[in-house]
Amino acid sequence: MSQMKTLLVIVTEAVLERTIIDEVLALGAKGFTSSEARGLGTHGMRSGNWTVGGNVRIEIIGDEDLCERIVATLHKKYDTDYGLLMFTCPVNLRN
Amino acid sequence: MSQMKTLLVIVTEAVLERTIIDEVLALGAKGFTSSEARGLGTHGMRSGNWTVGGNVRIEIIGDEDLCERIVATLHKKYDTDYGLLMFTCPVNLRN
Amino acid sequence: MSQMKTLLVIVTEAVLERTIIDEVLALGAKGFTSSEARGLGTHGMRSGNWTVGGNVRIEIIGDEDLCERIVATLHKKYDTDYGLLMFTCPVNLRN
Amino acid sequence: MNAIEPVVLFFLLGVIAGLARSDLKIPSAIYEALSIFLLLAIGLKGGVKLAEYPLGSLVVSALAIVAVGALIPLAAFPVLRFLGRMSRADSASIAAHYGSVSVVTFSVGVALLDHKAVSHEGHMIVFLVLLEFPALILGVILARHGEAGKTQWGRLLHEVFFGKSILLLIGGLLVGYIAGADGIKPLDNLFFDLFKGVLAFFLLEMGLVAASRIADLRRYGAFLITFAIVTPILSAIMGIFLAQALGLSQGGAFLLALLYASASYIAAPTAMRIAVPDANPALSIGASLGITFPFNIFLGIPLYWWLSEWIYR
Amino acid sequence: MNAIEPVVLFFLLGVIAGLARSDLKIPSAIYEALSIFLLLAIGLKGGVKLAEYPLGSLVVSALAIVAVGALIPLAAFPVLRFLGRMSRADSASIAAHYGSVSVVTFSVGVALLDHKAVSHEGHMIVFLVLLEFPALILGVILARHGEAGKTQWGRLLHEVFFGKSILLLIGGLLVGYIAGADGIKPLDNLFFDLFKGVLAFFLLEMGLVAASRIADLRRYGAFLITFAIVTPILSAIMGIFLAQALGLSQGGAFLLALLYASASYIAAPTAMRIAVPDANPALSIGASLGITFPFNIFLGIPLYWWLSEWIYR
Amino acid sequence: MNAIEPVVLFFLLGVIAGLARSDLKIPSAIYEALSIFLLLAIGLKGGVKLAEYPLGSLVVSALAIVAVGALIPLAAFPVLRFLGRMSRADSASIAAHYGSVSVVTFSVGVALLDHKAVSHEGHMIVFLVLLEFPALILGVILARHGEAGKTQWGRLLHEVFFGKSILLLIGGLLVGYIAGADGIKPLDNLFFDLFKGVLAFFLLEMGLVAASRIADLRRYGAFLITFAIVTPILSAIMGIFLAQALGLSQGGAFLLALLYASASYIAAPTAMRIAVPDANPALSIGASLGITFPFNIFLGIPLYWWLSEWIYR
Ligand SMILES: Nc1ncnc2c1ncn2[C@@H]1O[C@H](COP(=O)(O)O)[C@@H](O)[C@H]1O
Ligand SMILES: Nc1ncnc2c1ncn2[C@@H]1O[C@H](COP(=O)(O)O)[C@@H](O)[C@H]1O
Ligand SMILES: Nc1ncnc2c1ncn2[C@@H]1O[C@H](COP(=O)(O)O)[C@@H](O)[C@H]1O
Ligand code: NA
Ligand code: NA
Ligand code: NA
Repeated sequence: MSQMKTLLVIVTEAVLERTIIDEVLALGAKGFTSSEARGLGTHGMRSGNWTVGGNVRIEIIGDEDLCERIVATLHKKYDTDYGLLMFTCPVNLRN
Repeated sequence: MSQMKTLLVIVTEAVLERTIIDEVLALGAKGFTSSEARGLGTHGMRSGNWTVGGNVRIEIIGDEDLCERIVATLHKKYDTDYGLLMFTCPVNLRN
Repeated sequence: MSQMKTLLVIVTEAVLERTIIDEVLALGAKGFTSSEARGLGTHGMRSGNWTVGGNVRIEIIGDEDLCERIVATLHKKYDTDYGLLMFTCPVNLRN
Repeated sequence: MNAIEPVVLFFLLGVIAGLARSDLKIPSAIYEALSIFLLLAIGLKGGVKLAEYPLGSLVVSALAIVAVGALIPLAAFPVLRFLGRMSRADSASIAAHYGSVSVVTFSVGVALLDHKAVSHEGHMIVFLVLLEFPALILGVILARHGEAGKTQWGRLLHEVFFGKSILLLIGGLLVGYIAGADGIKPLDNLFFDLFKGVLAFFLLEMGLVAASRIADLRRYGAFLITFAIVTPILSAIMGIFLAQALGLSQGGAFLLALLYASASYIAAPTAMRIAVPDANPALSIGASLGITFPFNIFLGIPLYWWLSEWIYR
Repeated sequence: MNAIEPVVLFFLLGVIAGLARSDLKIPSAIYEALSIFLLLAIGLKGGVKLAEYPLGSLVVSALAIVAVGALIPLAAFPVLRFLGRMSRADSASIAAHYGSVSVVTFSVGVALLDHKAVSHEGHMIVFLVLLEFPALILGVILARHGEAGKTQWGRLLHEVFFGKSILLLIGGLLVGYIAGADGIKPLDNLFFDLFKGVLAFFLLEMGLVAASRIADLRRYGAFLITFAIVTPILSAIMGIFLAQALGLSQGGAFLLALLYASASYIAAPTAMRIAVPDANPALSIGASLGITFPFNIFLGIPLYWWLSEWIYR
Repeated sequence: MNAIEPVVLFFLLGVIAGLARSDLKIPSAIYEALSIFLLLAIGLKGGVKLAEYPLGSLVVSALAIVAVGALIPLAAFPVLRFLGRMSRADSASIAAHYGSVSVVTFSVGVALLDHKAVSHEGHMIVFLVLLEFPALILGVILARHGEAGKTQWGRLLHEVFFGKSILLLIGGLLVGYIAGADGIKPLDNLFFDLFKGVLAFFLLEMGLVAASRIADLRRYGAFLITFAIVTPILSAIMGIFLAQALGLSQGGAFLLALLYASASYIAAPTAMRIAVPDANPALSIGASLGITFPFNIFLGIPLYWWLSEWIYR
């Protein structure tokens, strides 16, 4: 009832939500949790309306391995041109 | 001004929000933070409208002990029949 | 492509969002991610409508140092009078 | 275009947008507000009309309509369980969805009658509300039959009466009844004049949602698809004959057919989620929203109308 | 039903749903949109009416109304502080809430006058806006009196003038004033015709919120409950006599009574949160929203109307 | 006030609130709902009008208007690239924004014509839709010219046709065309009567957004500011002369001027974000929303109207 897993958090532009989720599932993730967010980063303020677009915050729990693959893929394909932030952290999955 | 605590994150069906929060407070939690979420897991896509229902993401900061009790209770009562994800991670409470 | 950083999560009253973000950026943060939240704590239920006001959940990724400075400043200026929760946790920044 | 209301075109637009994976989406806050609006408006309209009738005269029709309506889940359950080889919980939950009604399908039917300038009994909305109860309660009984009494009846009844959809329908009904046509007049501009426009907007969203369900269809297999088309047709026929026996007008018969034929996707899913949590909601919502709802909107409504003309001529 | 507007039934529905712990909730985005709508619409209506009067003629009434209105927080503060034994900050914050006004209560009053076909002075809305200022400013002065000058007056004034509620009221007022009845005509369909329907929707939400506050009541004790009922009654009486002295019509007197009697729960909470952060917002919002608002809606409005009839006959 | 529509005052109110750092904000769900409403309503209106004309008669005008419209991005690109020394990607993206159109600016123009009781050709809305395509496609070609063919044309075309703004416009157009004025009549209360009120609400939000962009202006430098004012003026003049050559009415000429003069901030940003991701969206949105939009609303509209009067007299 307690397994060490990796939590990967991805913050990116809402316009990419479907694209990123498709990638993540194709790479083998078994699930995700996403929610609306706003933010500021190197790509400027993202305040979330039709005009400027907001961010989406996606959480994926999986093996370290899976998270590595996701990070590598997204980094290569989207990091230069889109607002994208990724961080990982070890967590205990409790069910 | 820095205390080691456990962060427990619960992702579950929005329809259960009030029920789960009542349980959590009854078990002794002093607070919680909740927000809307969407997601995919073993119980299928939860995209968040009246028809399909969304998820809620609940964060509780407390002692390891409390989090264990919450995990055990929710696991027993809701895990088989409802979408439910729980994970914990040690954090530093800063106030 | 993997750097140890500190994740600082601040949960506070939505009415303070702009004020806190101004402080955080003035102290040197390079970005933030924020989203709507509800919650309960020592300052009572914050359910998020015009009347009661909701919470905002702000995430900042930065050096430990920066996070310490933010925690100290916010603690001094806002902790007694406003709902405020801060916790930190080490994460791997992946881009 | 003869028997199809223009609002249905918005449903089609939504389906196309969804299938084409457009980035169009109706924010969920708006969807909820539209739902609240529709339920309140229907309740108000029914309440105002109800105030014009002697309540007592409805009792017999109401009892008959509820009793016959209860046959739908009772007949659907063994079909699902033995013909479809589904689990007890799933069979019961799906049966409850088909015994229950769809407020939006009903609204499209009312819009069609307005369009055709065909009148109908104002109290149909009362039957709409009443039909929710036997369906949901039978669903639980069927699911739990033979088990130790672990059903949380209190919580279920609470859910049925105070769940948002029934609460808004009954609440609107009472407000309309108490305030009467005159008292409601200042609200007409919002609740009645905008009704069809809001319905169009809502159908746009329903189309988007239905499209996302269509992809799941093959997973359910031919049995469930057939079930989701045959059940409404048989239920509708039953409704028209009952309406004739009760002396309703043709408009009323058409609407009763539609009530019987439609399957719930608001009240029933929430109530079943709590009362029969071991049922898989993807099956019941997929069938009712992915197949029965579009079937009723596009083919069922013209068909039931045609049947009612045929039987009533 | 004579002195109660049908829209009040929506408030009752909300209260019942809330107390019954229904899962009904108005999404907060909708609640905000409705608030913006109501404030803008009231401002526009006031602005259009204002354009028909010579502005100068209002100055004397306005000064008198503001001066007398300032007596409410000034009288409430010592009562709270010494009779209620509350902290200086809490006393000041609650006093400011009761000196300020409730736009929704005012709207229900206007709806009642429309319903009764009783006319009133169009510029009451100007007084509504003006009354916010002395209340909030006095609240801060009372809270800070005798302390080192650490009040952020700049930020407070900014908050009062550019806080969303005052900004929308004054903005609507100016737009209505500049554009005049003719210029606003294309907007009538949205802002005026739908006003009452939106108010009904809003009251539904207010009922849900008030119900969630009622549970807190016993925590405040008998003193605060008594305060929250007696203060509006006394303020209303003061309002009617002042209106008579200023030569307002009976409709105007009733509305002035309602302005004095109502307590803020939009502008004041936000302003006080920033200006007097050491006050406990649960107390002031609990009293104004959980007691005074429902009291005014259900009992106060008929009572003040009856008082105005009695004094004006 | 003569040539300015009252709805523009709401834009001004939004700008003031934004510059004053008011806490007023329109929830994003509401903003999206208003956008959907405006696009659908415009499409419906266009479709209904279109059903009254023989479609064939439009082909020549449409071709001419699209061909001349394509000159805008083609001319803007070298100016941005060589005079403004901007990157290829940025130049192409900005050029596409200015070749594309602003539905809200167009709506304010239509509101002005209504206000002045000046008629116009109903099919202008068709041109609005058509003008999106060359602009966006040219944007991509200009950005990619001389590069290996890594453009995802499929995805771009999908984005253009099924992106929410074009989809709603075309969808509304088709529904209006199929249902005709009679079929749409039950929806008039929502989509047509409320149009101006919703536009006012929307402009309030646009003002808030534009204010937040104004702060960025100095970062873009004098070149981009000049570009964002001169481009619409030249485009508008081109539009009026073309309209005269095509035999459009003065109202039509004014609207064509406005279409050419306006820059997109809904369809283009999303499409360019996907097709030319290496362009900096802050530049194109800043120019179109922070400068060109307010310029058109406040100064451009009266100017183009005056030009059309002058050329058509
Ligand atoms: N230092 C940071 N802390 C927290 N969130 C960040 C940080 N930097 C960027 N973000 C988030 O990541 C998104 C994309 O970042 P960027 O690619 O830097 O624009 C931003 O819009 C923020 O929501
Ligand atoms: N691997 C995962 N990573 C992140 N979130 C997940 C994952 N699996 C499930 N979830 C979330 O937990 C909810 C319930 O999960 P389940 O019970 O598996 O359906 C889902 O709707 C998701 O929001
Ligand atoms: N133990 C806790 N766990 C999670 N969130 C909390 C906890 N305590 C407080 N919070 C959040 O922090 C906000 C402010 O807390 P407080 O200052 O204690 O009222 C609350 O409204 C909650 O959203
Ligand atoms: Na049924
Ligand atoms: Na008052
Ligand atoms: Na253009």
